[in-house]
Amino acid sequence: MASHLLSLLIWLPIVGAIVVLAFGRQANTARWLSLGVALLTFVVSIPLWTGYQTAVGGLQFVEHLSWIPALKANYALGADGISVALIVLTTFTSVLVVLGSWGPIETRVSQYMAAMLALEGFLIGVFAATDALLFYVFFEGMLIPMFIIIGIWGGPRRVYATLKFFIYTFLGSIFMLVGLIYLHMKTGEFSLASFAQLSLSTKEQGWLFFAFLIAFAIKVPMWPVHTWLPDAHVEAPTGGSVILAAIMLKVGGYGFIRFSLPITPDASQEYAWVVIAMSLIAIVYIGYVALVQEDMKKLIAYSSIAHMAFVTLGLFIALALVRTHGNPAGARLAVQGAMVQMISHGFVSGAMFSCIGVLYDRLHTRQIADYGGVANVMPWFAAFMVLFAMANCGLPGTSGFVGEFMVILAAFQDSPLIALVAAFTLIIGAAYTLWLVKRVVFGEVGNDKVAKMKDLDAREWIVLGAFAIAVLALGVYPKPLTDLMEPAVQQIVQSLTLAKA
Amino acid sequence: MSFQLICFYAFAAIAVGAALAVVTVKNPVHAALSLVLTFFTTACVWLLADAEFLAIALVLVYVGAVMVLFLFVVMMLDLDLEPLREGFIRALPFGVIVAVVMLAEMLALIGVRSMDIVAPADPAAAAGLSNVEWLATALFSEFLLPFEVAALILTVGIIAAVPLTLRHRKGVKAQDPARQVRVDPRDRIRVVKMAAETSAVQNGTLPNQESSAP
Amino acid sequence: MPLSKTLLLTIVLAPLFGAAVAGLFRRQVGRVGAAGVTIAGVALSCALSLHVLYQLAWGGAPVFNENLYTWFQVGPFGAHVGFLVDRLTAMMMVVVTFVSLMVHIYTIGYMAEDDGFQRFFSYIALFTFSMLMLVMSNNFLQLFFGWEAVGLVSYLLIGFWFKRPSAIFANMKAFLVNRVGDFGFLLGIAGVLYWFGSLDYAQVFQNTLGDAAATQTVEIFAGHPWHVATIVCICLFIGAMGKSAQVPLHVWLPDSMEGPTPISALIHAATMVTAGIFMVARMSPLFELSETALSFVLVIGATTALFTGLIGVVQNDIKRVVAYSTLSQLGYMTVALGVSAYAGGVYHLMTHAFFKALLFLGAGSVIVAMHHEQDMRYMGGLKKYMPITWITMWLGSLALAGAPAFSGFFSKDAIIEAVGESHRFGAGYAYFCVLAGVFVTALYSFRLLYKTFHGPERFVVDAHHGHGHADHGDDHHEPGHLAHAPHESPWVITLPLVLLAIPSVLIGWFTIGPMLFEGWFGGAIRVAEQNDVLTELGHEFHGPMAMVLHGFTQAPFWIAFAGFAVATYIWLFNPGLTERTKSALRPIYDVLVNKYWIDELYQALFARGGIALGRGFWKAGDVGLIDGAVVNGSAAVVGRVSATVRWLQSGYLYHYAFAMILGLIALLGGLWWIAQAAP
Amino acid sequence: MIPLSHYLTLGAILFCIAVAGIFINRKNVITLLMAIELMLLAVNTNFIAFSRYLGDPSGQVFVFFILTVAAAEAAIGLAILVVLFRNRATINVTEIDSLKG
Repeated sequence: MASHLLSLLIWLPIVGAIVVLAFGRQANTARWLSLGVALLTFVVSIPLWTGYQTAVGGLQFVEHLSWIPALKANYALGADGISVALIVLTTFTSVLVVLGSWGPIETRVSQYMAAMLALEGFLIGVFAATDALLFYVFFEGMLIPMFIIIGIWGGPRRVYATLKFFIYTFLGSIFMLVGLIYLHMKTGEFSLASFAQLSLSTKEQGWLFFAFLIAFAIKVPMWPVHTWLPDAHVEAPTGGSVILAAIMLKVGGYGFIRFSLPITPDASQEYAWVVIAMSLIAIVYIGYVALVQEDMKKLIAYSSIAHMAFVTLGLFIALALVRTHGNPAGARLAVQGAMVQMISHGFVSGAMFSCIGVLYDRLHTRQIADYGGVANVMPWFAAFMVLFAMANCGLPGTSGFVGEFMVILAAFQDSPLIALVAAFTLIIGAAYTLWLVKRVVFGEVGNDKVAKMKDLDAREWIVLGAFAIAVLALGVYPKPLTDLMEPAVQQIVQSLTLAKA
Repeated sequence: MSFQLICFYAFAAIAVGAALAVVTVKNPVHAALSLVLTFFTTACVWLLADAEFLAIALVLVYVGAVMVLFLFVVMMLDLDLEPLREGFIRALPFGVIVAVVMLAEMLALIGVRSMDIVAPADPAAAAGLSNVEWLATALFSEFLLPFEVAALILTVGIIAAVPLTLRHRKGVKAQDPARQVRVDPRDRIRVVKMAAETSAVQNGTLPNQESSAP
Repeated sequence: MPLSKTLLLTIVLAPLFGAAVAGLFRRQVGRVGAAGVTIAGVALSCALSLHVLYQLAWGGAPVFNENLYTWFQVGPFGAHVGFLVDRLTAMMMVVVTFVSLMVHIYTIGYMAEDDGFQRFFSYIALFTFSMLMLVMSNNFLQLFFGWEAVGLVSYLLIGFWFKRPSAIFANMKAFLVNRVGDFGFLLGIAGVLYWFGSLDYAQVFQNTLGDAAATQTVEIFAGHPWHVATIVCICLFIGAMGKSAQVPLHVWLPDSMEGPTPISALIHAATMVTAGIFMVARMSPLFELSETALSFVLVIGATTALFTGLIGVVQNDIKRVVAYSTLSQLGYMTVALGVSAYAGGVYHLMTHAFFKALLFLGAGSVIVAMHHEQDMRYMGGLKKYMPITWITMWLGSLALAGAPAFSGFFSKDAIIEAVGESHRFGAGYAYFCVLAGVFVTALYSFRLLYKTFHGPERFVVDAHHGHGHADHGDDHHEPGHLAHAPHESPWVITLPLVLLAIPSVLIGWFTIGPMLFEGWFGGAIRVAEQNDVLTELGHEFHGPMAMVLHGFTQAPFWIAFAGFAVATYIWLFNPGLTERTKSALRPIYDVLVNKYWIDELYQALFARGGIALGRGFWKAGDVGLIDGAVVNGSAAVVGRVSATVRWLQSGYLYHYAFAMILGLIALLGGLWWIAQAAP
Repeated sequence: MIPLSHYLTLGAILFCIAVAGIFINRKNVITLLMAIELMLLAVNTNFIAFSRYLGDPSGQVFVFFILTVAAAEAAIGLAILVVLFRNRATINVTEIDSLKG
C-alpha cells in the first residue's frame, strides 16, 4: 500500500528544522515553532502504530523510488514491528527533548532546535530505510547534528568529547561501508532483502560479520569500544544526552537486527560467543565502573552501557538458541526481550538524564558530592528520581524489568551460567543506582545552595510526568508492545534457522 | 687511428677539463667562462657527429644568450663569495664518490658490447640532403606540434621572467607620461570674479593685507 | 458460594487506592484524611479477607485460580497477572491485613508528631497492597513483582526518616541484600520456566507430578549431572533466604530497626519476612522433588535459629532484641519447612505474626513513653507506669517462649517434634539447634521483660528541666533523663496491643488441630508420603488439651522453664552477675556483640571490595587501557610519526637535490640490475 | 670513425661531473644552475650520438627542443635568483630555508 507516511515522517522534522532556522530569530518563536514541529511529527507517527496490521506482519508502509540508478540504489523505505516501535519512541522522546531544552538552552536557540529536529529526521530515516545505502547515509547523517549539539552547547571539554564521539563512530561505520560495497559488488544492488537472500561462503560471512560488528559495537556501545559514551554524555547538553541515550544507542542494536543476523547468520553463530562474552563483561565490568563514578551523568552513561549489553546479549543468545539448541521459542523470547529492553531503556535513560538535567539547571554542577538531601527541598522531584532509579535497576512494575526478565529467561535456556552472570545486573545495578540516590536525594540538606533549590516547574513536570507514565505503562502492561513486534521477531528467528553457507 | 678520432679525443679531453673547471673554480665568472669553453668544444664534437646545425645552434643559443645572461647576473649581483665556498673541501669526497658510482653504473649500462659499433654513413648525406634540410624536414613534418609548444614555452619564459624581476622602487622620482596626459584643467585653474577697481583705503585695511591666498 | 474476581480485586486494590490518595494528595487530604482513607481501605480488605477465609474454610468455596490479564505472550511462553486463592492464601491474607490494620491504628498514635504522617500511611498501605499481590498471585511473575515491590516499600519505610544517615544506609543495605536474594530467585524462576515449561503454578505443579521431573538432570558443568529440581529449589530458596533473612543474608534485618517501630512490627516481624516461608510452602510440590534442597533448607534454618538467637541475648537496644528474636523464629519456620512439615512452618508463621507484632508494638509503646529512648539500660520498673503494655508484653513473651497453652507453644512444639521425627540429613543437627534455641529464646525474652518493666528505675525524671511540654519530641539531652515521668500510651496504641494479645494467646488453641493434622491446607501443600512427619505426629495428637498436658512432660517445656529460671535469677535477683559473666566469658561476649563480625565482613568484602574493584576497572581499564592506550594513544602515535617525518623537510635546497640524485642512482642501479637479470 | 661508445662515455663523464658539481659546492646557486646546464649538454651529446648512429632525425629534433626549454629554464632560474638576491641579499642556500617543514 503506497502510503507516504514514512517519507512524511522523515522529511517533516528536517523541513521543520529549516523553517525554525529561517524564522527562529527570537528564542521564543524558535522554541514554540520547534515544539510545534515535534508534536506534529509525534501525531503523524501515531497512525504508524495503529495502522500497522500485526496480523499481516512483515514490511508495511513500503515506498520505492529510484535514487541512484547507476548504482541501482533506491530510496526504499519500509517499517516492520520493530521499526514502528523505534520510530514512535523517537518521535515521543523528541517532543520531550525539545520541551526539556527550553530552560537550559539560551544561546542560539534556533540552531539548537534545528539540529535536534534534523537529528530526529535522520533517526527516523535510519529506522525506516530498507536500502543499505540509504541506511548508511542516514546512519552517518545523524552524526552531524549530534556533533554540532555536543560541540557548541556542550560542557567545558566538549571539543575533545565530540571529536572522540565523531571519529569513533565514523571509524566504525567505514568498515560497514566496505562491507556494503562488497555486498553491492556481489548483488549489484543495495536492497537489504537481496543481501539477506545472497548466499555467502563462511569466510566471506566472517569478514562481513566483523565489519558489521565493529560498526554496531561502537554504536551500541559494547564493552571494549564504549569509552566515547561517558565523555559524550558528560559534555552534551541535557537535551543532547537524552536523545543520545534514548535513541542513538538503539541504532546499534537495530543494526545488528537488520544486518548482522539476516546477512551473516552462520558467521554470527560461529562468533556468537564473542558478542556474548563482550556483553557479559560489559554487564559486570561496567557495573563496577559505574559504582565508583563521581559525576552523575557519567554514572548513568555507564549504566546505560550495561543495560544496552542486554540487547546484544539477547540477540546473540537467540542465535545460539535457534542454531545449537533448536529452541526457536526461546529465541523469540530473547529477541523480544532485547527489543523491549531497547524501548524501555529509551524511556528510563531519557528520564534519568532529564532528572540530572533538572538538577544541573539549578546548581550547574553534575558532581554527586555537591548535592545531598534534595528530597527535603524538592519532594516531587525526589519522588520522580526514586521512581526512575527503581526503573533503572529493573524493578518489576517498571519498564526496566521487562526486557531484562525476558533476556535472562532466554539466557537460562541457552546456559544457566550466562543467565547467572547476566542476572548479576540485579545486584550491581541496584548498588550503583541506589548509592547515587542515597547521596543525592536522601540525607541532610547538603549545603546552602541545595537549600535554595526550587521544586519542579510546570515544564519539567510535563517532561518527567510523560516519562513516568511511559515507564509505568510499559512495566505494568507490556503486551501491546510485544504484540506489535511479535511478527517481526518471528520473521527474524525464522530467517536465522536457514543456514546460508 | 683516423684523424677524426684524434680530434674527438682532443675535444673530449678539453670538454672534460673545462667541465671540471666549471665545477671546481672559485670565482663564478671563471666558472661561467669555463662553461663557455665546454660548450664550444662540445659543439666541435657534435660537428664530428655531422650535426652541424645543432652545433651552431648550441653555440648561438647557449654561449650567446644563456652564458651572457649568467655573466650579466653574476656581475650585477655583488655576491659575497666567501661563504659560498665553505664546505667545498668537506663535501668533495662525497661528491666524487657519487659521481664515480654514477659513472660506473652508466658505463656498465652502455656495456662493452657496444664498443665496436662503427658509425654507418652520414644519414643526411645518404638522403642527399644537408643536415639542416634533413633536420628541417623532420622538424616541420612529424614534430610540428612540439615545435609550436617549444615556441610557447619560450614566450612563457619571457613573460615569467619580466614580472618576476619587475619592481617599483619607492622614492624613485619617475615621470609617468600617462598620468601627466590625463590631467583635467578644471581642477588646476579656478576663475575668481572681482570688481574692476577698488579704492585705496576702504574699511581701514590696506589692500595687500587681505592678499592671503583664497 | 464461589469467590468472585471483583471481590478479590477490591481486597487488593483498596489499600492501593488508599495509598495513592494518601500519597499523591497528602496536602489536600490532610492528616486525618490520609489516615482515614488508608485505614478504611485496609479494614475493608481485612474484612473481605476474613469473609474469603470463612468461605474457603467452611463455606465450601472452591479454590479460585483465574488470570486477570496477560502480561506478555511470546510464542509458548507467556506471563499473566492473576489470583490463586486457596486456604493457604486466605490464611496469609487474613494475617497480613489484620496485622496491617493493627499497625495502621497504632501509627496514628506513634507518628502523631511526625510531619511525614500522610507519607507514612501511604507507604504502609502500599506495602499491604504489595504483600497481597505477592500472596495471592497464581504465577511466578506476579510473585516476583510482589517480591520486589515489598522490597521497595521496605526500602522506603526503613529510610523514612531520610535525614538520619544511619537510616538511609540501612535501607540501601536492606534493598541490596534483598536483591542478592532476588538474584537467586530470578534464576530459580528462569529454571522453572525452562525445565517445567511454564510460569503458572497450576501448570508447573501439573508438569512436576510425574517422577520424570524428579529424576531429570542437567550438566551445567560437564560431567556433573545435577538434579534439575535441586537447582531450581535451591535458587528459589536463595530468594527466600534474602527475603526471610536467613543466615548468610540476615544482616539487613537488625539494621532495618532504623525505621519507625510500626513498620518493624508490620514488615520486619509479621509479613514481609514471612514471604519467604510462604513461598517455600507454596512451592512444596517442587521442594518435595529434591531431597538435597530440603536438607539445605533445614541446615540453613537450624543455623539461623540458634546463632541469631544467641546474639539477641547480648543486645541492649529493645528493638534489636526483638529483631534477633524474629530472626531466630524465622529459623524455626525454615527448619519446619526443611523437614517437610510445611503446614507446621506456615502455622508457626501465623502465630508468630501475632505475638511478634505484639512485642514490637509493645516495644514501640515503651519507646514512645521513654521519649524515643531505645536503650534498655536506661529503663526498668516501668510496670507501674504502663500496666497494659506490661501485661500484653508478658503475654507476648510467654507465647514467644512457648509457655504451654499459649499459641507459641503449639506451633513451636509441633516443629520441634516434627524435627525429632524427621530422619533427613541434617535433622539431628537441626534438633539440637532447635532445642538450644528454646533455651535462648526464653533467656532473651524474659531478659527483655525484666530489664524494661521490673527491677530498679535506671532513669531519672528531672522535672525541673524547665522545658515546656513542647519538646516532647526526640529531645537530644543525655540518655536516662526524661522531661517527665513515663505514662501509659494513649488508647490508639494500647488497643492494638490488646487486640493482638488475644490471638497470641488463644489462636493456638483453636487452630492446632485442623491446621496441622487434619490437612486444613488441602491441595495447597503437597508432601511426599515418605517424609510426611506431620501425619506421623497426627497419630499421637488427641486435641489441644492433651498436647498441653503431654507438653509438660516433654523436653522443650523443661528447657524453656530452665531458660526462664536462669533469666529470672540473673536479671531479677542478681543483676550484678551479668557484669561478672560478661568479663569471664569475654571472647564469647565479643563474638556475640559483634554479630560474628558478619556485617564487617560483608562491608569490607562486598562494599569496599566492590568499590576498589570498580575503581580498578575504571582507572586501569577504561581510563588507562582503552582511553589511554588505544584512543589517545593512537592520536599520540600520529603526532610522533609526523614529527619525525617533518625532519626530512630541512628547507635546504641541496638536500632536495641530493634526494633527486640518490633517486637517480637508485633508478640506474635498478635498470642495471634488470638488464643483468634478463639480458 | 668514432664508435658510438665514445660519445656515450663522453656524455656520461660530463653528466657525472655535473652531478659532482652539485654535490660539491652546495652553497652557490649559480654554480648549481651551471651544473644543470652542463647536465643538459651531456644529455644532448647522447641524443646527437644516437641520432647519428641510428640515422633517425628525431634525436636531433629532440635536442633542438631541449635547447629551447633549457634557455627558458635558465632565464627563469636567473630571474628567480635576482629576485631572491633582491629580497634576501644573499644567494647562500644555507640561509634560505624558509621551506623548512
